[in-house]
Amino acid sequence: MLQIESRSFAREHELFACVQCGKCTAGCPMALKTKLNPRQLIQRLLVAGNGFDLEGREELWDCTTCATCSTRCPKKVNPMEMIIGLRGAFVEKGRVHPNVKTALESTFRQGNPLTMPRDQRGAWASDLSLKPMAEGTEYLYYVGCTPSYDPRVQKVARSLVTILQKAGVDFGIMGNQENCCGSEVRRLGEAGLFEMMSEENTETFKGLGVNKMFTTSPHCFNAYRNDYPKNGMQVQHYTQILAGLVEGRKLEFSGRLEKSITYHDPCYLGKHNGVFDEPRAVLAAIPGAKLIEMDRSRTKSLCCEGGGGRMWLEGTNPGLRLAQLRVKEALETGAEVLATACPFCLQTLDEAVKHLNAEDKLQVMDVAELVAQAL
Amino acid sequence: MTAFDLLDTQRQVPAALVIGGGIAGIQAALDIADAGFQVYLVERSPSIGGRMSQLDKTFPTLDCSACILTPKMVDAGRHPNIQLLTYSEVTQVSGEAGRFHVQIKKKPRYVDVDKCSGCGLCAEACRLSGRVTSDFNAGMAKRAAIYVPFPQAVPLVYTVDPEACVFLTRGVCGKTFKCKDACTADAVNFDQKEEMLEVDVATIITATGFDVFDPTRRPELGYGQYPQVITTLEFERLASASGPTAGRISLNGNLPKKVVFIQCVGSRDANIGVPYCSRVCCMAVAKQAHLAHDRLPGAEITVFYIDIRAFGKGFEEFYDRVRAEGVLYRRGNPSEIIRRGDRLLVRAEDILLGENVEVEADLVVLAVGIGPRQDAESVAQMLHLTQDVDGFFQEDHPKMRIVESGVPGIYLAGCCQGPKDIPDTVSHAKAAASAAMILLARTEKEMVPAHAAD
Amino acid sequence: MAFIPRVGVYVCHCGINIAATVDVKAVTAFASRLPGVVVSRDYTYMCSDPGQSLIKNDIRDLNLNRVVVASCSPRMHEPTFRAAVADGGLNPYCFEMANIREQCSWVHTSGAPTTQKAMQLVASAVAKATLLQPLEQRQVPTTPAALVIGGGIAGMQSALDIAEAGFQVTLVERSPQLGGHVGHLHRTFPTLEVTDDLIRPVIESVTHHPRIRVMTESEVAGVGGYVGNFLVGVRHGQETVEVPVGAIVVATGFEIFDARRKPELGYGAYPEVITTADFERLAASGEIRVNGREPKKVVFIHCVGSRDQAIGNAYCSRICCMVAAKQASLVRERLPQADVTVFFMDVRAFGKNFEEFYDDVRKSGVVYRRGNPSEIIRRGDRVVVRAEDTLLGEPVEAEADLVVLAVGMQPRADTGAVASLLKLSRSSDGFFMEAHPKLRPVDTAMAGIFLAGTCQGPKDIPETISQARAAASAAMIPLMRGQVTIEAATSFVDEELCSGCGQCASICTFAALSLHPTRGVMTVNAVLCQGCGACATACPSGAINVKHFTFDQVMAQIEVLSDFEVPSIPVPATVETAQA
Amino acid sequence: MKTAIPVENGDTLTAVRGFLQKLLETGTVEALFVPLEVDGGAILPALVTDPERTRLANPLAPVMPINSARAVSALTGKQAPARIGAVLRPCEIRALVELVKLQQATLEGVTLIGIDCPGTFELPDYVVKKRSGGASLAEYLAGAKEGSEPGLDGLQARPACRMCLNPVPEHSAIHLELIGVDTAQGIPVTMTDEIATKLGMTETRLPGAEGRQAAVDRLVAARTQTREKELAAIQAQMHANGGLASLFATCIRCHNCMTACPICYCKTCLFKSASFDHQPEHYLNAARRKGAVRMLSDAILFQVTRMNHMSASCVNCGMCTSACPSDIPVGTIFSAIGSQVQAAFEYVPGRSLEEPLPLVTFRESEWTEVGEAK
Repeated sequence: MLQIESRSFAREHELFACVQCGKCTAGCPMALKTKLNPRQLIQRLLVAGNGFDLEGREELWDCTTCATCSTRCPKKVNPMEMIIGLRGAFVEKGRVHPNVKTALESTFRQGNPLTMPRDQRGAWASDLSLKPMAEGTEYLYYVGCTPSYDPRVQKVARSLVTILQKAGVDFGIMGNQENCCGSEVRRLGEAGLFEMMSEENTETFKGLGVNKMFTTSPHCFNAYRNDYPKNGMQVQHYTQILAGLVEGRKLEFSGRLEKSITYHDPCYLGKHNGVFDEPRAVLAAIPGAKLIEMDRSRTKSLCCEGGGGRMWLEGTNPGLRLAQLRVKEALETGAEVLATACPFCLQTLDEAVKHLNAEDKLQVMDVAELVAQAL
Repeated sequence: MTAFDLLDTQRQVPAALVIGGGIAGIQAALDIADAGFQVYLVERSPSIGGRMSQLDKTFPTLDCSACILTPKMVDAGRHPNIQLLTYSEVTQVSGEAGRFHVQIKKKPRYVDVDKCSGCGLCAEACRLSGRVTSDFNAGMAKRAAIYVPFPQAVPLVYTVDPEACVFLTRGVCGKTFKCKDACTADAVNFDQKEEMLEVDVATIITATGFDVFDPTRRPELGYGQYPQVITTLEFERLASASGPTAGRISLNGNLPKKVVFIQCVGSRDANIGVPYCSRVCCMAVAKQAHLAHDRLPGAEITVFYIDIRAFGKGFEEFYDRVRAEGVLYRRGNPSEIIRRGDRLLVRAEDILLGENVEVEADLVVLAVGIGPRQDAESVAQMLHLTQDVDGFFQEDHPKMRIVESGVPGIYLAGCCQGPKDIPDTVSHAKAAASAAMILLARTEKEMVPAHAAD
Repeated sequence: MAFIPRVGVYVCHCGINIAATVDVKAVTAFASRLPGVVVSRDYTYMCSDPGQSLIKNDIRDLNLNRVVVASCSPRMHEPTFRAAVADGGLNPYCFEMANIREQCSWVHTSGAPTTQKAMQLVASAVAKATLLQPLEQRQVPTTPAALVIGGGIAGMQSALDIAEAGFQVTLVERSPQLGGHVGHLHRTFPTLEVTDDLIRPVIESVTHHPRIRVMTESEVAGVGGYVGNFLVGVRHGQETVEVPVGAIVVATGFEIFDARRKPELGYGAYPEVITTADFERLAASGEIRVNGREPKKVVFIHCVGSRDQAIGNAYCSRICCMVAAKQASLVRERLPQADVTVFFMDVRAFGKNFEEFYDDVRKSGVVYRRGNPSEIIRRGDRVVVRAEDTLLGEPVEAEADLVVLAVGMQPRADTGAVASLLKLSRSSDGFFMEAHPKLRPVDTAMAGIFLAGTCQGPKDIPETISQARAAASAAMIPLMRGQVTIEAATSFVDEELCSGCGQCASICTFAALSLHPTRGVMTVNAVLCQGCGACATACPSGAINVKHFTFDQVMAQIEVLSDFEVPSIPVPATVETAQA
Repeated sequence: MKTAIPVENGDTLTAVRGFLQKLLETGTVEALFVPLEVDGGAILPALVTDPERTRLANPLAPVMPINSARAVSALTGKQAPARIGAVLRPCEIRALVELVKLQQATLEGVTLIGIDCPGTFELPDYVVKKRSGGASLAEYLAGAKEGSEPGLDGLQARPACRMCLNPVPEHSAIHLELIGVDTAQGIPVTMTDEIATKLGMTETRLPGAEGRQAAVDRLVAARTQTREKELAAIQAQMHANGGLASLFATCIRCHNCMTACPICYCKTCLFKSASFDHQPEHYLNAARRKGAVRMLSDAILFQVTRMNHMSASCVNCGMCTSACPSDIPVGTIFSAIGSQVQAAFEYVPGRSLEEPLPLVTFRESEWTEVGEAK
């Protein structure tokens, strides 16, 4: 038994506004391969009286929080938040997958969900002599957990640093002082821990005099922009910074990149935050680069399955990977490079390319890496 | 009304102004004129007729829209008590109920309406013949820079499109004007200037109509991206015998085999600011699904919907009939349209099955909703009308005073007050005419003693 | 002196509309050789002023007595040319039109057969023209008063508009008071205004209006006359008064569906099951109680007596969705602890602010479940609504202390009687039928009689008011004009041929034909006759003809076009074989 | 009430005459329409007011000089001038019902006296046989008792009778039974109680009544077969080369069929009106167009128009066939067409006064397969 008070839950999430049109489920990438059906779940909650048993609803953990459902909804219902809320009931009872438990514990203790030591967080930049963030520095570069620890994604952070330095952007980093943003914690349903981290981080930023920041990951970007209490701080994704540089002609390309590129919109950048044009503008500015669009792009971009805590969970139908579908779509365009701008996307798509033995045809690259190559 | 039935010229009668020459404006004008009052019917475009003239058939009787509308247009055009002011706009209104003073701008047609007989030689001769996009055909056909919007136009007089005409945009059009040379009536006149007209009226009826929803505001439905995705308005032109395909429902010459209709595009969608129901789309789709079934033998026709609002007289029966013909209704609002190979896939949940479905389509028709006119705000300012939250003109009371605008003497007719189907529009327009006629009758009474004293 | 036709034929090019596919010159030359034709001319635009002058001059100079114009459909320009002919000094009915555009040039490709067809059409028109007779149109003055039947919101609104415009109105209501169904409502959707506040001022204005005569407890007993001059008998008790009026507005309203006709829903059997009409009274009483208790579980059921072919009501009643939504929201407001569930098939929230209201009702906590309940059974001290939740694909049994059936509208039981009294027709749903479902929603086939409100079909209050005012507008037109024009091309009876069988009267939509009480033949009321010609086709003896379309005139036209009356005699078999 | 007319010495006809006389004598009717037999065999439909004259009456003679519905129409018009009794055959009653609906006759004040009709013969044949001492009534009635097809010294009944499915009258206030009963013993009669009281007749059951229905069924069954065969043959001819035109190839446009038809009620037929007085040029022009034109013209148009006007009401009495000098099976052709029209509108002519004539009613949903089906 995993009983919740469905009446108050439905009211809190405004589920009564639902008109049962099915747009959420129809757009849901996971509904294709698992039992997840947000529309029906809402109806079940509405008709349950005051008690609803979540027992056996493992499909709740399939949600990638890609936000297709909430953007499509004509009645301003947010099924994604409903699912996150329902996960909370599992977390409260400690009824979660061991991997999730580990990730949550690691975040609490080490400031990252990757079970990496807190005092190694700034190590990636030890050779770069970057300025520590302090009062008066224009931007905080919030690196994020994966770019800090993951060797593949570290390359993205390093590329970005190269670009920004070349363009003369004034920024600082927090090194070991940097703490996880809590985005995944929140989406795994651990609202309490997220609350704590949010308060802690906000305090730290205040202490360092941060007015503007940018992030490597759209997930961190989204957390600071939308999940944290509004505090007047300007939050951007790095592609927005780069687009600003391109527009202001502050970025000089000395090289060329004679490659056809197709761009994959990360959910947290695109659907969540409407950042569609900036990454494309940056890619288009690279001399020699030829942009090809996949059919499913922008608001229709197919989720890579990396969000919503899914980096720690297999889901109920691990046999079929959305990232692989996505790579196939990219291959169909004939592009040589599948570009993206999200550490999670980078990882899942990279793995999918390997799984499909397509390394010789398609290369998965971050926008920052591509730009850095052409400087 | 016949030609022998002319008005008693001795009678001094007050006048009404009707703004908008769609079916609402035409009906209101006809009622008032038939009762013996003068009417100025002002229409912005070159012809009266409005949205109804673009439709192929009307639900639920499948009457040909042009066949039932054209006689009304002709009646309005030749009515001795109606002064048609097409290609004209109201620019200023002052005064109050019983005595409004109105300024009307007559835009230059560059064609002398008294000389033009509508023969079409000019359009044939025009350098841009077949190269200018036809708004009337929802952008699906081409015309010349000198044009009549459609063959049944009233008045049947040509107009030079100032946005397209080579002479008007560039200052020269070869050595001689092709259109001018072709005209045997010497009607083309590029020296025409804008004219201002001032009239006094006792009452004003606003019948400015609606704009259809722009579906690119829901980009996931692929309108503008996939040529196979069209709107219901475009479908009307495709289905129309006088349309760009002469009634063949075809795309690039191919007859679609799988047609999907999607309802509530730009209606009942609070997320993009159109929370209201557009009232006509369910039946428009039912009618179009029937036409598709009729004209595309063997085609699979699917309609995706949330609720079927078949509420009017004979509507439910028509909906029953369309289903019985084999049109498949599936409950579910599609979330997106994607391309797979050369086919489109409409992705939806069939809610009644509780399953996600991907329905192949070679024609997708989006049932676009009805919205206020783009310039509703400026019209509202000019007439001191209020707008409701959705942008339509606000009636004085939602139940009891649905044609009164809140400004005494100014009445609302048709879709400018909110979405309506044709019979509801006609009723509303006649109701506005009734209200206006009461005021006109009173005004006339007040006029009589003044003249008796002369 | 014998009449010798002198026909002028005028063939129009219509720019290139006709001339591009028809050899106009050839048609003109052909026409000049037709019997009776004195002159034949062509012109680019016959409807233009110079074109019309050609005709006028010829009438004067060549002494023409019949004119044929070969151009477009008569719909547009017949009045133009009739006026021109009249200007030239001829009776306007001495004119005939050959439609060589819509019926020829627009529908055929260029070539000899198209020109030949145009010639045939012209010859046909000439054949008719030589037989045309002059006719006179008449004007009849109208009685400046109106009758409104029904004292509900529709009737009152119509009466008020007509009276406000300055005409006398007699308002006939069968019951002792005005107000109709709306008078029994508690609040209205979507604004939740108290209905009494809306309707009371209207009743006041009607009752005290100097030009409105209210006759309650009265009924229309008989109607005679025609548009502009009806004579209506109104019965009040034993007495019948005669009311002369120029126009009649029918606003007789509707009846509520009797939920007992769906016995499986238990209305009448279970006190817990009530209708939306009952609910209005319950809500107005101030307390929502069933069996002395406040209900904890309330269920609404849509489409009771609507969209139900099983009981013969295929149509949607248009208002029940919103009535149920309004009542559900009232329950939420008054009984915040109660569960409210609505069973529906489609929620038809189509009016202004309806969808928004429906959104609010759901947000207030009302649960909408899609499914049309099949039956209601008793279980203990509650009833159980058995349905399928089609959104879940599961059968459900919803317990309830109170079930409200959203009952539909249906035509009044006496609709048939009123229809035969006023000669109105009814549509398949049983309501009165309008003249055209799209463009003439308040007119009937009877000139001068108009429909307002729910007697024509289900409507909500604003739609009813809209239509009531529309009917008022239509009714005012003949009153304001002060006269009506009588169609000249009416039917007439040849009493020598008429056997008085009455077939013509059976099919006449306008009630223009009746059996002469002594002569045993049919007679035509020329004021009522609209010249449609249905009677002429029904008469086996050919005793009825329509002026301007007489048997001989039409036969003359047909004979030119076709030889159907001449059976073919086979040519010798050898030739036939050769042809085959 | 079920009662019976007693028959003495097996003389059925005299018993019937006595009954008719009583109708007049008791004032049940003021005048009686009934066929009289004169000149040794000629049958003369007549209106009788003198009770004595009923001694000439012979409603049992198996001939039908006219369809008497026309006569009743003439006698009643829009309002009957007196209480009239009319002795009629089933097909005459059905035709009369149609004429009432066409406002050409009324049943107000009319007492219908219906007699079973086992079948009739062509008038000239009957008169010849009768005058030569043949045509025995007893034999005819004996055949009726068996429910077998009647014969007249080797002659067959009229084609229409051999196809008749309605040998028993409806709508009659007084009904005399002949089929399946032994009329030599007595004639079973059904009548209203009111008339029975006036006539002083009481409830009577004759022996052997149980055999009646079987006899009627037998007769109808045999005729159904004949009818189907005959109609099929006509249909085949109509759809063969030449079609309707060849069926009417021998028509001499004498209009006899129209004159004999009880339903053709027009004062003056359209085809005899000025509208069909064509100018001489008309014929020449037509001939020029077609190469040749049939004279007299308009024969087919006449037949088709008549079909159009009355096939819905055709009661299959076959008077037209009997009247045709060219031996065209007019009645069978009209039956073939009429049965289809009547089936299409679910209309049975003569069945009910309440059933409206199909061509003067309009229901939007009817006959969609012919009109705009979509």
